[in-house]
Amino acid sequence: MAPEERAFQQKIDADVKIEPKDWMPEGYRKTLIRQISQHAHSEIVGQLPEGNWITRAPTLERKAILLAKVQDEAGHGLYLYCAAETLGISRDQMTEQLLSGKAKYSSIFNYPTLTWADIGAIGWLVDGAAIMNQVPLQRCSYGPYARAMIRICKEESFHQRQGYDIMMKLCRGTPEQKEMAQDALDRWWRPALMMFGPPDDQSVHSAQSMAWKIKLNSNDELRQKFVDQTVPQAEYLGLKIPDPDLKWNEARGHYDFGELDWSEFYEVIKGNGPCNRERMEARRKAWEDGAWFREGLMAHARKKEARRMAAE
Amino acid sequence: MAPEERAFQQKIDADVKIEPKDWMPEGYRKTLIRQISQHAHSEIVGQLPEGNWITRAPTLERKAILLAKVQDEAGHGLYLYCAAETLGISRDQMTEQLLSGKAKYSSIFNYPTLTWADIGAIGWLVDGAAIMNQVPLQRCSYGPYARAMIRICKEESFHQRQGYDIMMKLCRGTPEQKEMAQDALDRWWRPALMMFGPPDDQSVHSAQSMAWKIKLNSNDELRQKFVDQTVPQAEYLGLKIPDPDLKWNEARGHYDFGELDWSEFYEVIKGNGPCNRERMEARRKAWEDGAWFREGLMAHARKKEARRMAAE
Amino acid sequence: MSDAALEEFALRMGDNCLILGQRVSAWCGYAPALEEDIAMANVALDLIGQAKLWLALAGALEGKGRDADALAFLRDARAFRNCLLVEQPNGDYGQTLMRQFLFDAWHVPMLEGLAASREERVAAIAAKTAKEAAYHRDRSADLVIRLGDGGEESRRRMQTALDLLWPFAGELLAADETEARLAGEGVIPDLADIAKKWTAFVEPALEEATLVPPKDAPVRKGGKQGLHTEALGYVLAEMQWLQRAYPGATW
Amino acid sequence: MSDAALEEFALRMGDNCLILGQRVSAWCGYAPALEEDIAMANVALDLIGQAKLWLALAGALEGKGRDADALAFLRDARAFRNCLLVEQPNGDYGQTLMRQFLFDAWHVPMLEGLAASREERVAAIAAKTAKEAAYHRDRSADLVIRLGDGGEESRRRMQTALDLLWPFAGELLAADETEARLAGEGVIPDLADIAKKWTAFVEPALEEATLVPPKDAPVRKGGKQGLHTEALGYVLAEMQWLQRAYPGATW
Repeated sequence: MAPEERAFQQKIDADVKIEPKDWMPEGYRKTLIRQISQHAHSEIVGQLPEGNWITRAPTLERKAILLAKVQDEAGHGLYLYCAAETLGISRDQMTEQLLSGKAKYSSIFNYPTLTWADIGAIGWLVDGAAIMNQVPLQRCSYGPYARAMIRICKEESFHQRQGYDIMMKLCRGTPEQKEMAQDALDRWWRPALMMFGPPDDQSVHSAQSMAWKIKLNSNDELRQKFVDQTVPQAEYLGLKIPDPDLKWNEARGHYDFGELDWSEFYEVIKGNGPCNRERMEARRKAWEDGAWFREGLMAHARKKEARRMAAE
Repeated sequence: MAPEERAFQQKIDADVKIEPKDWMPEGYRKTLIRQISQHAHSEIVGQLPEGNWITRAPTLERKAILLAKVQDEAGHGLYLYCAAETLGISRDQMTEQLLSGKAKYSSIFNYPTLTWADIGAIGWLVDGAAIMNQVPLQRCSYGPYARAMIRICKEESFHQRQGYDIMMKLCRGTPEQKEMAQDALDRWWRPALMMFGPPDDQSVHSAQSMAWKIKLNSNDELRQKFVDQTVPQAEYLGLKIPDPDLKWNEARGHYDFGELDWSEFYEVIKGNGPCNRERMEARRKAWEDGAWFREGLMAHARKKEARRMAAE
Repeated sequence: MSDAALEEFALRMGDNCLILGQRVSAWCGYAPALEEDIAMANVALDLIGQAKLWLALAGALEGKGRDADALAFLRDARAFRNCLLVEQPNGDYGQTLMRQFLFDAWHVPMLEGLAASREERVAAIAAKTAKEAAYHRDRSADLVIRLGDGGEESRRRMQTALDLLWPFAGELLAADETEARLAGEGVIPDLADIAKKWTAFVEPALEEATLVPPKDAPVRKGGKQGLHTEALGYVLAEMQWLQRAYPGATW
Repeated sequence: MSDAALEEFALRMGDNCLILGQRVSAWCGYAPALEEDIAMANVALDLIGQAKLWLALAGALEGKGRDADALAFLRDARAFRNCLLVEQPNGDYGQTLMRQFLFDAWHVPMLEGLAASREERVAAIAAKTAKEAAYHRDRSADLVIRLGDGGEESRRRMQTALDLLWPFAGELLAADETEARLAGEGVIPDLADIAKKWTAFVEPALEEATLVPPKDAPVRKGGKQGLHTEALGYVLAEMQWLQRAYPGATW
């Protein structure tokens, strides 16, 4: 290990944050760029499934809450792109990687929102799982990322409560509404558990990322934590978790739960999920349709600059 | 008058039909082209206000009836374009005149359909007025036009009954439905009366057209007939005609009715009606978006022809 | 024979016709030629007519007093059983034609097979509707061929349409448990057999159209089980609004 | 002061905000830049918030127990009182911005005038919302100027948007009987005065944007009296579907 690399690792071990101008190994930089931009892309694409219900929200209050939430997600995307930019990549480059399919985003957003209850389930389960993943990242070694996470986690926990509140209203509502809530849980439960990534024994990159403190817990550890937290919440709602193998294990002090079908996960990652094509098409269309707007603003800026120069 | 023109007029006076290959004065040809193509364009543009409710029709039966009606209108457009083509103008030329704004279509289609009752009102009043205009044209001097009219009138009277049936259902329905029916009558009554054209003393071209038997009744005469026919129908529905001056005139044996605001009529003709822009935009967009389709079919026909030639 | 399975099947047939009919009907007045306006209205009209027959049967089998209109206008998206293909947006006219072609190529052998159903009510509907379906199929195939083997732009558009819609065709061609059971009971034809007929019709037509199906495209499905794309909700909002806005009214 | 006139006016204010908010909210996730996604959500959010306040007032004045949600989700098109401008389709992003600009330029002086209303409830809503409206106005004007005086394509698009939307602005600026009466009673400002302020803001902005309003374009109006364009029905079908599909449910 070169001396600068040793010094770098010592800082990390001592919980000193790495800042943009500090020396860092190329692998650290690349891994972080991949991780942060993937996270940013997830916020951006994540606007779509929820945005799908903004125009159809059932009350003005719910419409406003959902609008604010989707707006927050765009905001998170913005912080995260900024954090990634400190590592030497531009937002346009990242956008291009997303649109070309080179960069990934969270697979969960490749599932459709079919009823209003899905908006509740996403807040409750998807934001819940996201927080579980993100809370430890507030202590991650890279300063800009850690700070972005602190801000994001605060808002996400708000979103989770709002999602749970939607579920609560449905579960205390008419039989049809309760059925809608159960149906949403049935569809989102497994994809939510998969948000923690493949089982530890199949997970790549993990050891190095842990040493670098840009990953702080194992996938299975976080998944277990999520299940333990969520099962009582479902019980409180009066909903049934769609897993026949789910039961409390007194000895472990945790819930046991059934095997997940990881082939589905890999199919979705490969691009064959229920909405991959629609999501990417929507983003590409937004980007292409907006080209004239971005170019128009740049043309104006150039004109203004030219006028300023001429006036000097 | 030249001998051929005299012979022409004698045929007309003797109720002998003029056929495409017969000699005819240029004015007769031009007037007919204008009148028939305007009628055809009206059928085409007329698809739009009613088409607006096909995807929102309240029952499968009503959806089917409305689809069939709009299909009939397209069919009428087709017969009429064919009739006009016998006078030496092509369908593409006529389409171009419509899209450039040079040719007119019936002003009535520049009013929006705002509720389902409008579909009833259009069938009852607009098709009713159209029939009133068209029935005499079955006897008009130009053969192809007269024959198209015979076919069209048969279908139109069917449409009128269906429209009246919609109104009947609404008037026998809930108070909200009845209110919807009255509202539609309130909005369509005056525009329907204007379908017969300006008052006789303001009407141009009439005398010559009457001599040529391509116009067989005066505007005011048909309008009066329409009012006399429609008032009892409205009474039967339990609806109130929105005209404080409307009353039975025992001496005349007709209904008296109030003055119409012809400035509105001329505004709509000028292009300033509630939907003129949308109607023309819709037609232009359909035409432009469909260019590749029409060109593709022609390209195929050329290829096929070339292959046939090569094989010979 | 299980009434529940048959009810489910009748819903699928009816919803396919209803949703495709609804999509197609949106072309009225907007098609690229007057003849196409007429043809599209005709397709929509026949499909809506068929939807009425199938949904009436489904309602009768359910036995809860729901008629075809109640099923069409008062169910939420998760209760719809149409395949994903028919709910896909109209796109350009090429996509509309390609969707129709892929559907019709299934619809015709399906109805022909159903005409021999042991279940009389099914056989009656199928016998009544097979001919009009064949007419539409011949028309959509003819247009796909002419536009594929047409000009450069029309070929490009038709190929794009095929790439887009091909993944949805598979759902029509593979039996789930319900369909396997009904096939076993002689109520519906074997879907494997329908798939063969579909391929035997589609392949040469595409070849003549100089169009190439995408390779290894994964099948997109779920509609038959009520797992739709996000497109369906919007179709229903528009279609059902009036019925729902005036509950209990007759029209 | 007539409660009916005030109720009517509150409906107009509320429906303008509601329908424009609904239109704008459809951009979420589809805007041409991330900053615009955020800004559009922000505009929509403020408008929906304002709609709640005005519609709640309208419902209270009506006195039949309808709250803001009942008014938003359970009225048919003919009962909506928004001006035609706000129901116009989003079009491209330039049309969305132009619609916003023409509306904001009216909304701000209107709210500023209403803040001085003799009717306390009106003054309170206006005072609470005028600042956010001014913020949105400055933003939409800034973008209209930059895109108008931008590149060739952006200028062309903004001019097209202006040509398209200009005829709808007049409806906002001319008082009908209801508004004339309320102005006479000191409840709302004189619309002739608002029109002057509108012009004083819009004209120099368009000039800076190098854009030219169409000449002699006839004013398109009717929305304030419930005579809408065909666009509104579709907006409502989508917006209201869920409420209507599950009558009486709480969410």
